[in-house]
Amino acid sequence: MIYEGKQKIWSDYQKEIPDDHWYYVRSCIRQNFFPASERMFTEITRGVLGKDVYETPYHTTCGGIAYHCDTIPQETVMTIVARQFALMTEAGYENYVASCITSFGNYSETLETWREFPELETKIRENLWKACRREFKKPKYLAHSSDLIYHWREEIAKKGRFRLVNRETGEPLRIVEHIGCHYAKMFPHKGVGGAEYPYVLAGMVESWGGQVVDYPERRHCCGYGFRQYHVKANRGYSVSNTHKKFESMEPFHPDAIITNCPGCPYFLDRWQYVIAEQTGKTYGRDGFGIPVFTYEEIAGLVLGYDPWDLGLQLHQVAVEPFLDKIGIEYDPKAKYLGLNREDIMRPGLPDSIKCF
Amino acid sequence: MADFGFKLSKSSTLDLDRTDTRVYDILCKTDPDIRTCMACGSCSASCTAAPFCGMSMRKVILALQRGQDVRPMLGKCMLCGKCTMVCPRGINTRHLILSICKYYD
Amino acid sequence: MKNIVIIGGGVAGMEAARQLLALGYTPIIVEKANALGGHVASWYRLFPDMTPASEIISRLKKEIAPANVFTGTKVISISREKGDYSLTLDNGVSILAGAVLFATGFKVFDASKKEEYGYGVYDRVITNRDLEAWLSGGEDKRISAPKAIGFVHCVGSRDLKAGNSQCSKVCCTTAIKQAIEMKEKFPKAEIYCFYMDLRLFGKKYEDFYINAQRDFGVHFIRGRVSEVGETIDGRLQVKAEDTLSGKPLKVQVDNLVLMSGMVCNQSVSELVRQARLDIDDDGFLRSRNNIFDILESNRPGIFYAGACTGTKTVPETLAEARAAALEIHNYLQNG
Amino acid sequence: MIDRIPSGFNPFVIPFLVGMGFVFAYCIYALVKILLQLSFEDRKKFFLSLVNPKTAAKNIRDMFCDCLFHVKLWKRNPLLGYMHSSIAFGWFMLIVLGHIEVILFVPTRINLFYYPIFFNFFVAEADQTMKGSLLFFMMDFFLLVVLSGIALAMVKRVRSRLFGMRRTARPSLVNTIGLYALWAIFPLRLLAETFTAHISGGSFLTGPANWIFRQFLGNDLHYLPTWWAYSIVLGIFMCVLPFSRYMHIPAEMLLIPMRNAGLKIRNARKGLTRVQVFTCPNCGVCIDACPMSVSKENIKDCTVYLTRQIRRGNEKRIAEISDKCLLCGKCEALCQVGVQGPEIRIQQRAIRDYSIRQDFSDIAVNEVRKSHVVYFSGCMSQLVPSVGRSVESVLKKAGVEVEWMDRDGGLCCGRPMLTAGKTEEARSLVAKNTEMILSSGADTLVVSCPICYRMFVENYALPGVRVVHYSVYFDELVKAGRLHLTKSDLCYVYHDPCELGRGCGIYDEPRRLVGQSAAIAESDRCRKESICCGGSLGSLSLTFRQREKITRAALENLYASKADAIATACPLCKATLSRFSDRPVRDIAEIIDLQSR
Repeated sequence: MIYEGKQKIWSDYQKEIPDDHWYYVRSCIRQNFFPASERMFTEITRGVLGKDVYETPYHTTCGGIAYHCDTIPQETVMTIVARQFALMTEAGYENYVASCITSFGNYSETLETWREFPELETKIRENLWKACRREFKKPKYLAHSSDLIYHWREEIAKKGRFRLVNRETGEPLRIVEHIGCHYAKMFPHKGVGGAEYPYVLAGMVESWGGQVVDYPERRHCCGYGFRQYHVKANRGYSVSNTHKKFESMEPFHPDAIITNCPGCPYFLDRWQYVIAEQTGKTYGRDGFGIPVFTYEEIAGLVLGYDPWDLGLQLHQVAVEPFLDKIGIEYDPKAKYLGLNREDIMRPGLPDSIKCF
Repeated sequence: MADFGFKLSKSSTLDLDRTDTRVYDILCKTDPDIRTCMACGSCSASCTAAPFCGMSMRKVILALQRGQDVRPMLGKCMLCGKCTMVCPRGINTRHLILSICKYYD
Repeated sequence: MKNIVIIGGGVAGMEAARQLLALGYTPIIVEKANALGGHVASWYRLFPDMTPASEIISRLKKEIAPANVFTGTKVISISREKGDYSLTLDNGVSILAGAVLFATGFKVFDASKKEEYGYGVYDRVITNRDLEAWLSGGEDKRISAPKAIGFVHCVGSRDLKAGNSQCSKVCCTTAIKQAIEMKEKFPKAEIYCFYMDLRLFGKKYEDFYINAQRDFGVHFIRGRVSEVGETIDGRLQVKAEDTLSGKPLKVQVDNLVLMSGMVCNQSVSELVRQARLDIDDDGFLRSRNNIFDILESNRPGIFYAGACTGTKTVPETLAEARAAALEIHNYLQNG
Repeated sequence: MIDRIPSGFNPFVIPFLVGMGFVFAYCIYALVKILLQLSFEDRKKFFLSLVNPKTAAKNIRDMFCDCLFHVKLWKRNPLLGYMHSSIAFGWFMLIVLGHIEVILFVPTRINLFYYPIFFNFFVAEADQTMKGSLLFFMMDFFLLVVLSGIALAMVKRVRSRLFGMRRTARPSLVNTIGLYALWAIFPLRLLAETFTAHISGGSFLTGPANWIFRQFLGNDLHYLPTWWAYSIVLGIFMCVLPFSRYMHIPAEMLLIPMRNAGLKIRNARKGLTRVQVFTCPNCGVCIDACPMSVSKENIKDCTVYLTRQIRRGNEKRIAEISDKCLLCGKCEALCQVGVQGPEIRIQQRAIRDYSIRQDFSDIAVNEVRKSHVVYFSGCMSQLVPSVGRSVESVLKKAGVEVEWMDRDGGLCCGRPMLTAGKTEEARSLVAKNTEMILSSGADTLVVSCPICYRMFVENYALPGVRVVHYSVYFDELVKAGRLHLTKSDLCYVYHDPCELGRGCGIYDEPRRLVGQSAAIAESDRCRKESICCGGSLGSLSLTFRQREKITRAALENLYASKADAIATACPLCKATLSRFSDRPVRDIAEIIDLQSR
């Protein structure tokens, strides 16, 4: 690997990210999968970094899942997107940040489509007006929330209590970065670092002391693929793709995986259990899996938040070995206590993969 | 094992590092012209047995290079020799078929 | 006698100079590099007879000794002055020329633009040009006893996304040549050529191909490489579709050679603008007619030879250079 | 005549006796073994044929004509014929005359079977009689005949072309020993009989020679060593005989009745195959006959080397030789003793083990429309579509209603399978085609491809269906006045397809058809001796380049006729010849179609 070669490519794919005043839209599914992540985003940006990040309860889905499942046409999606933009315009913001990669891709696709076909934009404006009497301005800057964390990564590192370093050996932890497909594969110049060697998560890992693992199947989809998962008959295909990634990263012995997409961490995490059940194989050391985190969770850990407050008890793959490596203190007994310190019940533990 | 109602499917990717090419390697020695196949498909197009079993000498050669099963295709070959007649590279495909039938296991 | 300026001291420029000398002119060659020879000088051997490139270059150099040669020199301006052209060189010399020959050649496609192939990112991804340098006896730490080598045809050629839709003509045969050369050096190595079409149009090229297949056992896989990844031991995992079996395919190689194509030489675009020459859709200089007046530009007195008008093989370039010399001669005679 | 040695014995006969005993023992053993190897039916057939007066008479005639007089060789080249028959018949007569001498002069010694051989040693001439002189004259005469044959054989070793042979087989070590022993027998016999001529009597050869020798060596000739030498070379010859090509002498005597009994080759190594292997005299006629011998590299793949390698048990070479052969049948057609090279090779191919086998039993067959006449064009015709179209057109002109059963492709006839040694698979195809043909209710099956035609004739049982090659059928149509031919200005030379000519004996009808529609010329080697086009499916392993040389040789032979165009009656021949031909190659069907109304 020639690091300078990558740096050269990264320098070609930079995007402008304003430092403040963002209109934030959430993901449909992240709050169910890893509920603390979006909470951490607002916590870090507003609380820790003191930024103006605005959100409104009136925003809806961007329509991306339905769009990628072929259940609604693009025109409908674009009208939904137009409404989101109208909410931003009404709130007086110009910088739009989405929590979801598919939403980010969806917004990018919509804006690019309008750029290529202005008559479509006119039509969508009409649609929106007819549907809900709203008008919008296109966002001046469009970002994914990981772009913002990337943008403030050094500040987070400065304020952080921990680094992604093995406490015992002092060696940087080996982190696989997994980028959601819709982040930059469609429009490489919309993502930090481009599509081939994205830098958005790699930059975070590097700033926080870890080492990025580059393995042959790094570009491959996590396996979610919308239709592939949503239709039960296709789930074998979904898990097979995930399996392919793990087989490819296995020789590198990564300590963790960091992701920036709603679906990826979920499937990379949960499918490890399914793969263990079906093949008897686990990819971490001593029968554990490889823990999978969202970038907000990693940022939270670096900043010293309590793992259970970050919602890490909702992970299938045990996160404790990773916490131990860094030296993050946690109370094992508190893992399944709610915010009110009451027991939230314990999941059944599988035999195929080691969990706590 | 838990039943999820779906299973890991076998990868359809041809992994050339894990391909069993033993038969092909033998053929490269017994019928070295096999290497000169350029996959033009004349053999398949003229094949008398093709309508009965999907026989295609082009596919057979490729399948041997990729370590895939060739048995079903060869099961209806009539050795009529038309493939050899038409091969632009002069490969003795008929002998090749007999060699494959001999060395395949 | 009027001056003739040849811009470019590659094989086209040199061969044209040789012919002009034979016709009784003393042409002036302006070459921006410090030595004559152009791209061919950096090549080891030429297909299909494995002729050493150095033989061609040294022979041409010897025979054009009487010509005026400026190396390490660029033409910085060109303008029409009555029937002639006034050229200024960056060393301060200015020349009034009766005829100007553009033998400005091509540029090798920058393989790092195909990010997915990882040139400049993965240690052992090299280009055809790197391999020629190594074959010529150069050092290259990236090549050491490879067990498997991949060749990717059409890198930056026939690729709209790379901005070049033209075929570079020479890469297929070059890949076969280099595959044979590597097989000669490493007989046990498996060699995979990934191609879209094999374009072996020239005399003996097809024999060359059969030779590579039968005698050297080079594997030809019809499918364009989609992506390359680096394995933990620094080898390269290459993915492509095996289009003949309709299945995805992967293989690990120790070296991946990218057959970088020929693209137009944009470093002369300023000169082209000043001379008001037409540019073709592919960025190469536009001939007045692609069949009959291939060596003539849209401006009187300005002629073309070699790869400045499109991708060409060495013998094609030499033939054009000879013809261009004659065209210039006729032009000046009838002038 | 008096018995010179009272005991009737001298130790010098021992080498001869040993050799003789060995040969007899070996032949008896081999005979019993071979007879046991035959199937019960074949054995029964063989023994019955021996007592059938007609075959018995044929056996005797063949033995005289083939073994002693070498009639076929005489036809091929008189010098070669004389050489072989002089040795064989001369030697035979020496033995017969020797026995007559013993019966006439010393009848009590007839039980000592070395007496006729060494008669002149054991018997002294008491008085001269007319009868004795005549016998002595005949003995010397036949000795001279044999010696002349031996002399020719020696010349042939260095100048085989004088005998019409371009190439001969390279002798193996044991053959060389046998050869030199054979060459030595008769000069030594002459010497021995010369040395005893003043005692035992002699004639025009031995008498004067005896006189000359005595001028040098005096009266007391030390004749015993010459008789020892004579006996020893006889002994050596007979001891090496079972292991050398000279085994053909006894083996041919078994092969002739077996052939006349109608036995077929059924095993790769045993029974009739073994007899034929023993019968091969290594004469090498098959080398010149073989179309492959245009390339030096293929010479060692001719039948003579196949029999040799089978005797040696060299499996690798047996396989190579068997696979290369085009099965054109020319070696068999020209073989002096009737070794069936192609059949033996097919049997070698049939003993291979294949891990993938073909089975056609589950193929759904096409319905063939009911018709009196059904036409089968064969696979190859798909690559040479003009043949099928012309056949159909000619039949239409003659008013024959025909159903073309494989117009849109059909099954292979099975012959390529059969000749590749895959007998079972071939049978499976035969069954399918039989089903289709019989379902049509046809009474005539017209076939245009000679390969298919031979298969239908030899391997199909189609009750009530006449299988006919289109050339024969067209010839009949012309004769019946249903087809009218006009002559073109072209001159054709007809190339005999192997399978049609040598394979099925059809030589005249195609020529008649061509002759009626154009001028016809003959090539040097035609009919039985025609050269394979090189495209034959018989060969499994010949490469395209090797085949090209054969095709070019076949074309050269045809060009020599100076004809404008080449006619043939096989789609494969047409495709193969036209690949390299400098003049048009047409199938007879095309010619007839052009020249008929």
